[in-house]
Amino acid sequence: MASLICIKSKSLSIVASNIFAIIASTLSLISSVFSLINQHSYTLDYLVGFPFGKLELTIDPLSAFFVFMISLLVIPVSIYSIGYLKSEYLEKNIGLLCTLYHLFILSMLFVVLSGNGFQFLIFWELMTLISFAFVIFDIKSTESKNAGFIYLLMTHIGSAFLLLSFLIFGKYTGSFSFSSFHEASNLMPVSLKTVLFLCVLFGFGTKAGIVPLHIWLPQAHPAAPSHISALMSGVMIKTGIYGILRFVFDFLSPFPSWWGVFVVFIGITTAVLGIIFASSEIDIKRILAYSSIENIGVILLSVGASMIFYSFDQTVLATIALVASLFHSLNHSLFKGLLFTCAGSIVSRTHTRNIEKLGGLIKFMPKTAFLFLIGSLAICAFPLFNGFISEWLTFQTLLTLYELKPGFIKLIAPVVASLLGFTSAICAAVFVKTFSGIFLGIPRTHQVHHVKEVSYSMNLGSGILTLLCFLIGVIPFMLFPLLKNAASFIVGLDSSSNGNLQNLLTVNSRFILLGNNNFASISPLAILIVLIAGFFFIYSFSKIYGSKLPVRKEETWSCGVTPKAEFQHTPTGFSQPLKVIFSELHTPESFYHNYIYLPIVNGLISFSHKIKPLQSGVLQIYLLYIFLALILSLAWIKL
Amino acid sequence: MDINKILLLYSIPALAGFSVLLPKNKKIIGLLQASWMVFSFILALFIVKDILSFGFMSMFNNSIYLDALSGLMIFLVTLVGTIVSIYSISYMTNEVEEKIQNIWKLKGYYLLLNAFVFSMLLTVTVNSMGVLWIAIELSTLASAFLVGYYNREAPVEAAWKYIILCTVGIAFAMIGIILAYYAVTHVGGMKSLGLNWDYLVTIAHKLDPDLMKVAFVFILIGFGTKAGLAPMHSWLPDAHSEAPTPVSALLSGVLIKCGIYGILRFAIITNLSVGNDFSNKLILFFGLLSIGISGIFIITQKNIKRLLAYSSLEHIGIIACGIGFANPLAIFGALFHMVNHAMVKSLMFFTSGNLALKFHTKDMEHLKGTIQVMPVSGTILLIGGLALAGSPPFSIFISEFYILSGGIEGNYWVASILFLLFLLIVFGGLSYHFLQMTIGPLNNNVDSNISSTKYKMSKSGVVSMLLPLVLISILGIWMPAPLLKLLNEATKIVTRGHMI
Amino acid sequence: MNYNILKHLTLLLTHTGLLLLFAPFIHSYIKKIKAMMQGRIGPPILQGYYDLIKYFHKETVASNQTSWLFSITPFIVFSTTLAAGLLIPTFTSEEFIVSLGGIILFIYLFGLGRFFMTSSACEPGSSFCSMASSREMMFATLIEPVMLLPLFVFVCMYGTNNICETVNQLASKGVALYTPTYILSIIAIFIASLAEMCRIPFDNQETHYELTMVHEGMLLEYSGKQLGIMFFSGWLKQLIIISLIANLLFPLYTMPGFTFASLCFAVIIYLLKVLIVSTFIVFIETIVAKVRLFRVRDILMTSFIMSIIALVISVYKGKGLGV
Amino acid sequence: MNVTLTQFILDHNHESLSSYLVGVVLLVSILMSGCHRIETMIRFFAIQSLSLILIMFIAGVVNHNPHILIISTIIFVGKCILIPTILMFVLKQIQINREIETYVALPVSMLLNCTLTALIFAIIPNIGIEKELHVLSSGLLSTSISVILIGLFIMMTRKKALVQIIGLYVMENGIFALTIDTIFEMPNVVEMGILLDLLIGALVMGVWVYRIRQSFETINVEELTKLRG
Repeated sequence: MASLICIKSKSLSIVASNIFAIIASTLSLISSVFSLINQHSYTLDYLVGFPFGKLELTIDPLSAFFVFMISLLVIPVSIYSIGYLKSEYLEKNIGLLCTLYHLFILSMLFVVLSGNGFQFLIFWELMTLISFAFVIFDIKSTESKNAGFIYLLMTHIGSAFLLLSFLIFGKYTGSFSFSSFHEASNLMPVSLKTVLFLCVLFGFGTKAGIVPLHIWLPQAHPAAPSHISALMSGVMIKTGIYGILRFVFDFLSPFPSWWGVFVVFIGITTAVLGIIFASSEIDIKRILAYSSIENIGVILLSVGASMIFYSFDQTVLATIALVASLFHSLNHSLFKGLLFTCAGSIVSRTHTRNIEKLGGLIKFMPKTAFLFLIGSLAICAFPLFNGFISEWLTFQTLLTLYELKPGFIKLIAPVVASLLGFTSAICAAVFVKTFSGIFLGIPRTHQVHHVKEVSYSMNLGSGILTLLCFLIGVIPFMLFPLLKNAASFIVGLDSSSNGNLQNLLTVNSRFILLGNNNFASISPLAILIVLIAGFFFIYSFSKIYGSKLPVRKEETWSCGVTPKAEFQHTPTGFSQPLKVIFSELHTPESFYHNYIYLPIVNGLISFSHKIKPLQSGVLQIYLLYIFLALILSLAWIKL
Repeated sequence: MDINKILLLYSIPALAGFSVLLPKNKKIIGLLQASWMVFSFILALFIVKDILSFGFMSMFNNSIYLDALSGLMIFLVTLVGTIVSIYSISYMTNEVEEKIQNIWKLKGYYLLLNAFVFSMLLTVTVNSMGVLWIAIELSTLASAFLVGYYNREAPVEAAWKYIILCTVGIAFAMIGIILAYYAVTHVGGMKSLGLNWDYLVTIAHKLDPDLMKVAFVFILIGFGTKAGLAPMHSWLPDAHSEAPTPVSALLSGVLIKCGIYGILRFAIITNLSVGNDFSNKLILFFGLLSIGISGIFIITQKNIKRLLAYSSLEHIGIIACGIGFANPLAIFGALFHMVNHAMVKSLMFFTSGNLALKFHTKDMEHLKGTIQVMPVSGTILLIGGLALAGSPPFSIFISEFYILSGGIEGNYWVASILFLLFLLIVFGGLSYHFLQMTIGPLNNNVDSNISSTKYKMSKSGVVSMLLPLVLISILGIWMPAPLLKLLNEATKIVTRGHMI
Repeated sequence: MNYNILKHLTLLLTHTGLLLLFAPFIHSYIKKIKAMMQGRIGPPILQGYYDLIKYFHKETVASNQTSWLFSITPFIVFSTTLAAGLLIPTFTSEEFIVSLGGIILFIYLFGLGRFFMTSSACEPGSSFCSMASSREMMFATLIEPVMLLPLFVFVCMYGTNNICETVNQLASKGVALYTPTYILSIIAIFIASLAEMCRIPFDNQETHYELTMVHEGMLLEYSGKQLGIMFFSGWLKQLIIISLIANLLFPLYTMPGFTFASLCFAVIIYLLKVLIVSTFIVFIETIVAKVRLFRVRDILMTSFIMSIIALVISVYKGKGLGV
Repeated sequence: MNVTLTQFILDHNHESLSSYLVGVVLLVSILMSGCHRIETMIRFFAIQSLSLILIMFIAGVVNHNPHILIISTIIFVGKCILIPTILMFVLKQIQINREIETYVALPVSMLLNCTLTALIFAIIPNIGIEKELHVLSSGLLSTSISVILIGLFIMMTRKKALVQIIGLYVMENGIFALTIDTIFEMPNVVEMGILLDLLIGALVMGVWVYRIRQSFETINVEELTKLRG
């Protein structure tokens, strides 16, 4: 699907390879849209010389949706990277970077298209390895080394879980084909399914970055080049979501309702903790990485809600919840792509990721500032932008959980929903901090004074994403057929209840309506009109009735002293109150290192040191080992 | 015609051994050796082809017996031999240039190398278990000189331990063989054929199970010492780390697999005699122990070659687990793993050898950020390290996958999960060390060392490193039909011992 | 159809007009009552209007560090507040624009305005402004869940997301609506609203000491028209929240017939409700002191817990746990 | 000659003759474990081998095995002449003849080995292996196991590299005894191969002892503990 050609000549190769990427992803975009609309599933087989090694590519609405998502992000990111690579990596190994870039996209596409567990695993690991290569691309820095190691190890642990679950599936079905996995669920006892579910959840959750398996994410994303971070954060971690959806709904159904509750619980934990971690960060890319963790939590919330509905046979509601999660995945990929590309622009101009060293960039990079502002608004889920629509849907699905019978679910539904509100409030705080730290105020260091706006293609790439964020926020109905097809496919909604779905979820150009009893409704276009009307009303009012004098520019008042950059609140200071009030929740990242991972690692190391004397170097003792092994084995016979 | 081929195969090491004595130029010696080995490899391919078309062949009054299993091993021995010979050209030339050794020592090296290869070829082709024993012992004696090649303190120590431990181990194996032979004579088997593998297989069901159990334990411990299964592995890190790099590759790549081969041959007979469970569980236990111990030792390892040696221990453990899981899938995986491990481990030893030549140290504390100094070797070290640790898309992952799936298929839940856990630990350790070595800032202390060395990798060095790399990458995604057939046939031979 | 549009348009215009007209009034009213309770005379009852006129005629001075963002912020804050105002019932609980959105949109519109306000406050590079905006964001993170949960309890209980619809359902219940759940939720909403309106005990709008100012602190660098709009938006927000509480608390006569008399009557009822709630707010302001900044969390947490209790009661109603 | 010899053996109660020889083997091994002169150990080794070969020879004669003369002659040349010669040569080269320090004091080790042997002699007939194994003589079986263990014991308690080799060969002799006892003889090729291996082994190990002496200036394996971990 994506062509892989890299030309050796540097700047030409950037343009050429990215144009290839654009063309290829446009093609895959179109094909995925077609397959989503037609709801076709078809499989392509290629025989390879292994017993399980049939190359099966299956495209069904779910994978088509993810292909759609990947391609949609790849196009602007490729445009962006034309300029980005030229400005940043010209003296480095461009050819390698471009090849890896293509391979990365290809592996992501193949992951979601795989119709075979074995092959899925291979591409899954390939995707990890290639992104790992990006993480360590800056081979001289210690930071990227550590990030790379943690990334590699964590994802490998995740893959081990996956491997185990695939093998258990393989045992029950006698094949690694997904189509046979699909039929396996009836054969398995519930307890085994639960084990599988947990394996899958932890396996994919590591990739998706659920707390506490997220530790690789805030390290790996900053270390990679920015256009790659955009892809990693935007779509790569979503393949984890894809895996969870694919397994839970396709292979493990039916399942008990507590699975869903568990996922909701994990989702809200991830969302809250992820964003609280972000609040104290001052590295722009780490902030974005943590915010990705939060958004994964939000996505998992509606996935969990959908699972709960599904286990109560509320297929229609399950579909709606899934629509919410898929929609939020898509939206997150767009605005996170936007934010990462903007961050890349900033870093490429100022050569620092520390927002405490920036400030006042809005005067030097107005376009980037505008794009970043829109991205921030979208990620905080403010109305008019895409994040709002999907988060709104997530809210609604959580609230509809109240319709179910068990009191426990009734109880958690509003609480979880309000906690979701809490995360988005903190998110707003975080992005106010980030945006104002980078772009507003007086420049904090000299390096900011001479920066210039980034190249045209970089802004074009981010601009497309901005436009998409806005358009989806205002006219989301365009996307709903795609979302609905993908979601209803995976939930197994038959066409007879499709009408039911229409009743429950009405989406048209004017509004989105949920529930038959006017449960909730929203009208993005109307909001836009109202806001514009309000804006112009007050604007014209102040123009007509207000003073006609021009705005006078004076120095900022600072008790009579010339204002200096040091007078301002630093981003750290900005988030200090948050840090104080959430000091209980604010388990810093090191908490996981100190209490979960380090004990294991240190235990292993100290065990290793303790066991070292066994290899004492004394020949006689070695002979004793052999002898003991012999005696014990002989004793084994008698057992 | 077959006889000619196998005779030729035997005689190549001999011929090579003599021919390397003649020339004076060190390069020509190396090239000569390499071309002989390439020739033997081609010959081995023909032999394998014959084996595949005939099923099995026995000749010389039944003293040589070739089936798919031995075909696989011949393939492996000659392949690794070839790669090692190619690598030796650049490595040894460099050593001579750095006055670490002289031309006569070089000739001695090649002579011993050939003796070593010969003994291994003998090991995998003979029919009689007794001769197999002799051949394995011969390989110990031949390789001991190679291990202690540098004649300094550490290599001598390593060689001494190697020779003593392996000989003691092998002595135990002798007891096992005696017991087996006794079992044969006891049931009135033909004395002259009593140790022939093909004969043993036919009468295995008649043999006294208790006796065979005892015999198998002795064989397992004996050949297990040679194979380097924990806790009999103690010689392995010493020998691997002190031997010249090409020899380490040969030791790790094929020698320890010859031990496994011995165990495997005997396990087939034992299984036919006493049933499936006994031998497999024992092998599985030792396999898991090996992986676990290697993981623990890898974590805090400081010497790169010892690290690789422990990784060999791990892989031997993996192979043993594959055999122990006793499932066609797992055994296929184990046999495939032999090939993969031989490739990757040679690759890794070569790379580490290059680093050692450049940095004059094997201490990983000083080997940091090597990718900046040696881009090719560093990159290969990283990729190879990942492959070694079992990352897809390299073939090691595939074989481990097969082994694990075999384990799960056979309901070895605890063992499979332990297997996975240990592999994770090993993965963590290996990836940590390899990342430390390749990525990141350079260690300041070594700067002066680097500038003083004029080591530059020659073409043959690159070829010898690229060859295994390409092979494992290709095998990771596509397996050629003959190899598949060979592995399948070999699997059938091994599973023949599994009771129905 | 035409009639319907006409009716809605009328209602909409009345509604908007009421909000815009009465916002300064309520502000001055609260000030006046408060002064009276403290034994002062206080400013005139129309002081809000005078202030607005004054600001609009003053020259605008802006910091030289500011950019376009600073100047458009007042307009955006105003328009988001106004849009939020369209979501709540005032004298009528009929929906003005069909399905504009529910409580989530309501809260998020405030959030949007707040985002711009806090960002712009950071723009001039003044330490007071940015400190205020940092504190404002801290409040916001606490207010949002605390505000949302009781509202969600209503959503769950009455099966609708729309505030007007909720009020209608409340109205249909009569006196029976004052259940423990309801009361607890209303209290929770009230506490959160105090914070949202920047009132004591959370924030003191009348303070003149920069270090303690939160909402006012963000406006330090604004002047002239811009300051006027900002103040106006703040008062508007205050009125909107008071209206919300008033209508939730007394869902009386919220569906007037479409005649002039009944509309007038409804407006008067509405004003009464608003005045009662404002007086009550003044009362609270007078008797409690402003709390320390970091104690805010505890008060709001209490409110959150209260709504959780409300929820538990409503969920386990039939199981012997309350009414 | 063959006939007369056979007659002689048959006349003189071959079983008791073998028993004497078995006793010699055992005694020699125990003595070896308590011996501190390396030269003496080598001689003892030769005597032990000779006794074993004699046992084999007698058994062969009794069972009318025609090959036995040739085989035992070859083994005799190998084990009683060549291997001791090689070891003696090495000994002369390294010029170290005594072993003073051991991990276990020599008299104690003799005592221990006596106990060990006694234990094995007590256990082996009782666990019923004899009944199943049709061995030449039960004493020889116990002896062989004892000798193997004593060999291992020597290897584990001594510090001199050369003594370890001797220990190894004692073990080898134990295995040889086991062979005689159970299967009597291996196929010829194997038998010769093993002997060849032993010879080469003696040579190779001799070379290594010499090299250890060169590199470390001692043949104490205590020094050889640098490689660890």
